[in-house]
Amino acid sequence: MATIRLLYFASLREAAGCDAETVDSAAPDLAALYAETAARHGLAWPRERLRVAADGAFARWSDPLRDGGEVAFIPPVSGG
Amino acid sequence: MATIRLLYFASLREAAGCDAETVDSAAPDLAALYAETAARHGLAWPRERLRVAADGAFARWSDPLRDGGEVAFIPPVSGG
Amino acid sequence: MPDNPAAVSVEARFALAEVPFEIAPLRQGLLLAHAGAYASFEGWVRDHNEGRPVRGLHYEAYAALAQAEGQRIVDEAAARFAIAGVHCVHRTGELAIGDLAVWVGVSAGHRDAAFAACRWVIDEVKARVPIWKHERYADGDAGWLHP
Amino acid sequence: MPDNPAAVSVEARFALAEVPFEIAPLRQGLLLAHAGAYASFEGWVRDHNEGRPVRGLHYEAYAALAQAEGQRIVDEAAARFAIAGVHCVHRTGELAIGDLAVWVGVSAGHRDAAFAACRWVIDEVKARVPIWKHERYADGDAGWLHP
Repeated sequence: MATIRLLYFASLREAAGCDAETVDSAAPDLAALYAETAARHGLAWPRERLRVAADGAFARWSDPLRDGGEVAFIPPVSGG
Repeated sequence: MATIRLLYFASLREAAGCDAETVDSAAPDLAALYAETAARHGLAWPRERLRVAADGAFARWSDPLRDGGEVAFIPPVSGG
Repeated sequence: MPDNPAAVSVEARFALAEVPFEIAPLRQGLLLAHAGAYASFEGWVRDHNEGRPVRGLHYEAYAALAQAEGQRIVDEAAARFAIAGVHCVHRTGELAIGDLAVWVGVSAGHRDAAFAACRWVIDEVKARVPIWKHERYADGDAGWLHP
Repeated sequence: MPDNPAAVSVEARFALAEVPFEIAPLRQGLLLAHAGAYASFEGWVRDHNEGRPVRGLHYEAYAALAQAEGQRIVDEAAARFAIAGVHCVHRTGELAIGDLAVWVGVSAGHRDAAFAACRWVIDEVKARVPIWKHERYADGDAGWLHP
């Protein structure tokens, strides 16, 4: 079981109804963590359209959770 | 016979020793006018490396002389 | 092996700005005696987007990651292109029509590298940096852009 | 048939400047509400050219023809590219190291056209406008550049 700080941005933040939350998860990797999170909040984004960041750097969906870590699901960006 | 105001720029000006002069010429076209001018001043530029302008616009070497006109031989440019 | 052996000495900076910023001093910082060429790009807030009249917008950033990824982009540009300096600043927060949203400035010995690096940086920033645009339309509608 | 149907309303200006000029007000003139992208190029006097230390230079122009040909170039850019405005200024006379020699600014709806037009204008200006550079080198030598 890992304790994770989840960050939400843009439309994901609006869909989740918060900009951050702390969750406990037994998910084996970030992909499974997103599946749990999407189910809990009813997030519509398929994982394939998102990127994931862990502890302030882009990460792979297959990366394991780090207890005490910070994770963000990144919807398509629109800066510039 | 046409009276022509000849303008010289950059290294052509230095080679001619003046920035402008008025000449009378019976040359049938601008190419012949350049040949006369190059011979008179000992200009080293082959005509193929130059462009020619008449009355403030680029012209063709085959254009005839206009009495009272202004002609410039244009060495390769180096602005920018 | 980077294309640019002088990359170690290239000034490469990326920054987020929560309030309007001045380009002039940033450009001045790129004006180096050995650099003969400077190319810049600016993105401004337009009064329309894909045919819809826009009243204003704001940019939200994942600031820590945006800063890190933006810096990675300018560092990559310094290694890829024969440039002397590269600097990019991206606004966050509330912007009005005509406000500057993003600026990229690149100095180089020659114009080929200056143009290429400038174009590459803005393309990468738009593709990779976690910043999101929220537009408000004249008809009262509003929404996040997620291309 | 021009690519840009709005070309008739594009601001297209070319000027020679005998003394240093300010970019800021010129850029401001290109900042139009419907233009989201701005690309610019600046050519500065470098402290070297092809390996030789340069002390300074001057630009000589055939002013009447340079003005006419420069204006023709920006008018062509306005017809070729989907841009909102294009402006180019080229210095003449005596310049020191670090001085601005030429500036091109282009505003457009999108960055593709802004970059493409900016690059095209500086390339055409360098190839077609009757301006000549005379460089003075640190070793006392000097000469005209005729590429």
